[in-house]
Amino acid sequence: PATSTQEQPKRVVYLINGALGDNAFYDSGKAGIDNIAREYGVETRTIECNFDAGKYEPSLRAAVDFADVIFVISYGFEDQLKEFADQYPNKIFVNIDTVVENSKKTITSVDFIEEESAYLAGVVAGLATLDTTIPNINPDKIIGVVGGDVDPVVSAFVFAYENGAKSIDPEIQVLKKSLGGAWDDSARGKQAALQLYDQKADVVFQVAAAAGIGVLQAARERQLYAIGVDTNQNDLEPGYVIASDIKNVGKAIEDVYKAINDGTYQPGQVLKYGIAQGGVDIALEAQIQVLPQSIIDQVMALRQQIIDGSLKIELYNNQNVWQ
Amino acid sequence: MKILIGLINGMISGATPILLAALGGAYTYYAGVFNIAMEGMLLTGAFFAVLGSYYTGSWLIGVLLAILGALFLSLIFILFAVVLKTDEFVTGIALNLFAVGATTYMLRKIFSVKGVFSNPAIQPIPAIRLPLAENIPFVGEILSGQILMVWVAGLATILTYFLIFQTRFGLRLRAAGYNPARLDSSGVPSSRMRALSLLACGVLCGLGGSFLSLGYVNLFAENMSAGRGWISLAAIILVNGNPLGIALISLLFGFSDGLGLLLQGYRVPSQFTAMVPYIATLIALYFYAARKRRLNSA
Amino acid sequence: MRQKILNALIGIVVALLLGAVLLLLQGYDPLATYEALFRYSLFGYYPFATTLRNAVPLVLPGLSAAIAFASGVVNLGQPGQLVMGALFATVGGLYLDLPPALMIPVLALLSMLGGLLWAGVAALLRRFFDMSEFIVTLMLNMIADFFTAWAITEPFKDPAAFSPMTPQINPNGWLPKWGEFNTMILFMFAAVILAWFVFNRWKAGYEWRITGQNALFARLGGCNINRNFMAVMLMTGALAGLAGGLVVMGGPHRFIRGLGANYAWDGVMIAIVANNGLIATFLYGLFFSAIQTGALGMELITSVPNEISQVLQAVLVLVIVASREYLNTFVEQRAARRRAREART
Amino acid sequence: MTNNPTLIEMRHIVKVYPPSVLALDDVTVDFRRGEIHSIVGENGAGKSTLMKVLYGLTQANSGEIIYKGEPVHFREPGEAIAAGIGMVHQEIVLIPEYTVWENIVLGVEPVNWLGKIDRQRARQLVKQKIDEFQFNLDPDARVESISVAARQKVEILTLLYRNVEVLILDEPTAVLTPQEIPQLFAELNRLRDGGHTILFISHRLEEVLELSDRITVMRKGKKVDTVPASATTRQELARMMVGRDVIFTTRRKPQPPGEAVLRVENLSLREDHGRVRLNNLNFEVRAGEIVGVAGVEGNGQFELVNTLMGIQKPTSGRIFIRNVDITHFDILQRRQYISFVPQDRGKMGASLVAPLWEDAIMTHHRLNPRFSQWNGLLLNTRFAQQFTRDLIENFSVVAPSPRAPFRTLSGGNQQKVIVGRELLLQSDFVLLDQPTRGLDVGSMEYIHDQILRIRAEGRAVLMISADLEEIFLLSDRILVLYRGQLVGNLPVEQTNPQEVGSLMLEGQVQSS
Ligand SMILES: Nc1ncnc2c1ncn2[C@@H]1O[C@H](COP(=O)(O)OP(=O)(O)OP(=O)(O)O)[C@@H](O)[C@H]1O
Ligand SMILES: Nc1ncnc2c1ncn2[C@@H]1O[C@H](COP(=O)(O)OP(=O)(O)OP(=O)(O)O)[C@@H](O)[C@H]1O
Ligand SMILES: [Mg+2]
Ligand SMILES: [Mg+2]
Repeated sequence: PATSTQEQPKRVVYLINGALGDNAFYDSGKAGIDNIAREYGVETRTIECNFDAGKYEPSLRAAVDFADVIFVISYGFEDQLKEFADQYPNKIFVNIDTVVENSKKTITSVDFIEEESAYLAGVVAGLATLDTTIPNINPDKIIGVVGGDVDPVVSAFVFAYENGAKSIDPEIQVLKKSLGGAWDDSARGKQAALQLYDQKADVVFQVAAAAGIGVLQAARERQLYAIGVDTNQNDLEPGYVIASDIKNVGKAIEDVYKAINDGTYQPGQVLKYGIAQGGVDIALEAQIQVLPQSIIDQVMALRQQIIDGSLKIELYNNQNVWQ
Repeated sequence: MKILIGLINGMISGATPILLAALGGAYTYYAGVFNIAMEGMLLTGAFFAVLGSYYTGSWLIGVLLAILGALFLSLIFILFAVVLKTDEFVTGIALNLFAVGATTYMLRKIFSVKGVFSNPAIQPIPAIRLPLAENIPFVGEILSGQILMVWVAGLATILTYFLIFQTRFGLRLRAAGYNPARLDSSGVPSSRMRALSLLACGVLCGLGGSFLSLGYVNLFAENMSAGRGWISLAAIILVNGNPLGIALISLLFGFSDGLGLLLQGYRVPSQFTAMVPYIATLIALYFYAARKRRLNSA
Repeated sequence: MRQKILNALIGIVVALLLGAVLLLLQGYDPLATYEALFRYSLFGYYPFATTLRNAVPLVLPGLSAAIAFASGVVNLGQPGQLVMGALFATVGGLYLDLPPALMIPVLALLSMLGGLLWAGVAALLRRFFDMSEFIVTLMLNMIADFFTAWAITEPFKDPAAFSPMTPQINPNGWLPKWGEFNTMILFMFAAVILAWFVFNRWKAGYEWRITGQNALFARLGGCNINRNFMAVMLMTGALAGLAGGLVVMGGPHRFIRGLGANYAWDGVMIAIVANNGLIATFLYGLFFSAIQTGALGMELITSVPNEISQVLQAVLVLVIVASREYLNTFVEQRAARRRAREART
Repeated sequence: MTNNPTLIEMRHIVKVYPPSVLALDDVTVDFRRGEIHSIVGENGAGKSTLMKVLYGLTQANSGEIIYKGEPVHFREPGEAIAAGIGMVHQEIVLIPEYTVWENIVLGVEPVNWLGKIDRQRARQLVKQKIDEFQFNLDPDARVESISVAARQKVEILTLLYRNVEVLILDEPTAVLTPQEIPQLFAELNRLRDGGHTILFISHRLEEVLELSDRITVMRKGKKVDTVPASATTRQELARMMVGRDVIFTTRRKPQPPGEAVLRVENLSLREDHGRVRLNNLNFEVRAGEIVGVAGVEGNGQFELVNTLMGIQKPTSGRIFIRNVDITHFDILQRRQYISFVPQDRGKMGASLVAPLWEDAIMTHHRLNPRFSQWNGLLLNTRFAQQFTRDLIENFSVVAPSPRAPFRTLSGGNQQKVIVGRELLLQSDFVLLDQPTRGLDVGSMEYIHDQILRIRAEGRAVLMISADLEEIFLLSDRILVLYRGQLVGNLPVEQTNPQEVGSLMLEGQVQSS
């Protein structure tokens, strides 16, 4: 079923399992959708399911009724998505961040290689904790990470982060805290980070959405360092956020939509978005630059190696990274 | 050492919002109002604190606005539960629901964001440094550098104790809970005391909310009260409203919360460590019930 | 009786009017909003079927709360009981393999067992240690939440999934659909009828009601208070647990994060709005399900954000209950004034 | 005194309780300065309502009140108190957790500039009032620990502390012992002589005649008449109250008692910290015999009932009914042998919000198989309704239908339902705890007849009553409880109220 010969789509739905406002993943996707609306003049809607499983099916149904192109972040309703995609082969389903394959193979999946950027985040943290010339960095080779939950996506971040740090010095110890699903409790995020700093970590990577803002604030309070996630958070606490691991969902959405618009879209693909494709990245520039140029150069060199393929990053494969 | 100090400081900051909300609930508890709206009041307070602080650049105005915001919920509570005599439980549930919806809506409407609003222009409540105490090892590190609102909470505990047990206001307040008919026939309308208790609860929850969003962290997040209002309710019921007991339970809760996080480093799955505060509450309840049984049989 | 229905209707209308004012103030068109709300919840085959289906996890915990409260048992543990029921049904569905005619009832029973056991914990703590079931059930809700979260991330996780969830249960345990109607609504109807029957016709139900109204009287009258407390606790736990099982068997067929959402707690609220009446709980459950289901359409068509529907629900709850009580006194006072006038002449 | 100037006039007062109870039907009455004015009437006659209207606790639908020559309208008790009118309620409303002085000063507390209560001064002020009126009260005692009579005094003091001129007392004697009543009356007389006006509500006609200057009689919401106490008699008052003649003498016919039905052996109840509530009780109640239990409240009656009913476990001793040892039976098992009329209708005897039939079938639903269907799983509602209709008819209950909510019945009718329910249980032993407390003459008479009827049927009756007159009217034998001990077991023919009164108060007969 070739959709490329069809007329131009008029309506687009962005369907997410959670809710906007994470300052990160979902919001980045929303920005892409807004850009599509502006650039191509299509009508767009966002449907939020607020993690309520009962809403998944009706939302999907409403989206199919309403739109020609549906971008979904499908954690939790992969099964229904397959069903609907089979039922409506003329609609375009683009699934973001996971890989879903229906029997008619019409769903396009966008898969982010978050290991690449998280690896670099680990490199940044590893280099920083060894560099005692940076203010307040202690000689202990300890860094930390705070995750919102212990799900596979967070685990993938943690996995690559640890690999990145250990690639600098295998003696570096990575302390981990998970908030047990309290993604919105920034006070808890802060407390977890404070504990890590008290345990002598000097850099903490947050993978915890709204709760993670608390991690950044903990860094300021202890005059130590944090790494942001998903969007560029370096200037949220200037001088204390030394890097951000960026996931550019919006870019992926815009790319796919552009292909649809140009008629080059192929259904049923799995599009890999690593650093080379502009899907994920590490951001180091900041108002107040803490990292010495040497570290920045070193990270940028590794980044280039990943882009040109000379450095392969190990992908997460369901290992238990939480000890 | 550092970990221990961190744990104690974590305990104090974890306890503060719960303590403030629970003290507020203590007033309504003694006045015989079944008030479960602390959760909503905390959340509303947290929102308005950020609103005020962000626009005026003054944390004080933020705190005042937080109190006004929480008081607004108190007024609705009074209108329905005291004036119109609507079931108090229903009123509380509806207000909690209302608070979540309304703050989320205003967040989007006023700050054009969803989820979290965090901005350097939000002025935090200052921390109080005690130059003298600072030099004492260990104790100094705990005493000095606490956020102002922590001291306010401590003060509020003592003040609440004094108000409830020593003053005319307290005598009447407790009378409203023990036997409203008596209070009515002695010429003081018990409904007035119930309304006053709700106002007191609004003020304290406003303070607690401002600690959440301007104290411990410096941002507003949807639903950032995260169940603390419910915990405060449990604290109140556990100690029959006694302000000192409430302080103790709040600290216990703050401690076990931090302990739960700490335990993660020791191979316990995070979901189980997250249960620690709730299990601690159950254990506290066990001892409380056992003591009550002993007292009853004695 | 007619008065009761009238009061409920007046309350709903007043609340909707108030909601309309709120919408107007925020610059939305109330008519279009309500139109969208009800078009996406009631008027149409699929919307109506969805409203019915979404009512299941509201009505069952609602019944549970209504029966408990009316019996003087403060079981607020429906959220925890619901997810434990869901977990039991899921685990059963993962490991059992029976023909559908057996599998479905077995899973339903398992889910009831899950809720029953979780409520049983609270009941035992109350019975033997005198720990108030009010706090215990609230705490057990939190604990159940974390426990099920652990269960779906560790022992029962689907290794192929990207977020914490179990694999799908055996298809023999899937609730069949009739067109758009999910057969889980049959379980709901049956539960309403059965619960009503037990509560209003059984001897035990009679004792529960009287105990809820005056426990000392019931005790002196020879009712076994402790046994009744246990029975109510277990039965209401089973009802809430069943809701969880049905959600799994009729919905995603697996336990995924966010499965319980806020349903059970909303159910408790509905029971109180319904003044613990069983039939009223059922009707209000449908009503609130319609509001929640329709909110989606509201968002899609008029782009009124869904937090407005939360505010609207809060207004509905408050106004329905307040106006019910206000109208009752109003009607009585009017009758009293009429009587007084007669007496004077 | 009967010629004093008018202080209060209530004119054409109409009060309807929603939806349709016509509690006051065009009542006009006047009260004079410095008199003791009693108001008598059957239950539900509207006495309390009339006083509540005056006191501002409830609002009349029409009519006016003239106080000291001015029309007044009190919207709440505070206003009435400010104007000098105070009321002690029928149900004592004190705060048991508070001390005597805290209860008294509540609402007018002396405070310092911080709002802190000035305990010293408050206690002293209360002490002064206590001494001034010679009340003999400890201001620091907690109310939950003092006797009923003392609580009554606290109520009165509360009003005196506020310097009221008019004292309204709603049935203050209902809970007092014979010895306490004269003391109260002396206090009231002293107050009257000091210039206070006292409005006094009671059912007990001889008291009223003794105490009052004038008496107003009410019936069914209407005022019948106001008469000077000196110009009327008990018989006449009773006739005005119920609208017919009432007989005050016993109709108990002599009847030889049968074999023992209830046997209590060495029954003791000791609390954990050693306080003895019941001390080695031994007695029996025989078939066809009414045994009255006299005693000042709080001397073990409550615990006796609790141990007989199985609410509390005795520390030692045994209880037999017809030689069956029921000491370790649970409540339901005991209910096969015991009919029980509790003292507090609303708390122990019925559910007020339930429909009448649900209250009427309690206990029967477990004991009588005809209430069961489906192997005892289902309640046979049709039979339950029939049963209730029969009960309504046989016990002259006035009720609109078996489905009417119990609370809509008047107090007397509620009590008839409970008595009827219990007597229909057909058990050999009947335990009555204050069976006519707070009932009017008519209902009391009816219930007394029922009690005598079951005696005639040969059932054994144990009756606890705070009303000595009732005990002497009905009992064959009188037990006196004093500090948990049985200090008297006297055939009624061989004793008199004075002797029983001394036993109640002192535990022994005064030698003087
Ligand atoms: N949301 C609603 N919409 C319309 N009518 C309602 C609604 N809720 C309640 N009612 C009406 O109120 C009536 C009273 O409900 P209730 O549950 O108290 O009756 P019931 O179930 O017969 O009583 P019981 O459960 O005590 O036997 C219902 O029968 C119904 O007609
Ligand atoms: N709050 C109330 N609501 C409804 N009806 C009431 C209320 N209080 C009293 N009544 C009714 O009003 C009538 C008069 O009651 P009232 O209490 O004045 O009688 P009373 O003469 O004081 O009787 P008693 O001797 O039992 O105290 C009774 O029928 C009673 O049932
Ligand atoms: Mg009902
Ligand atoms: Mg009266």
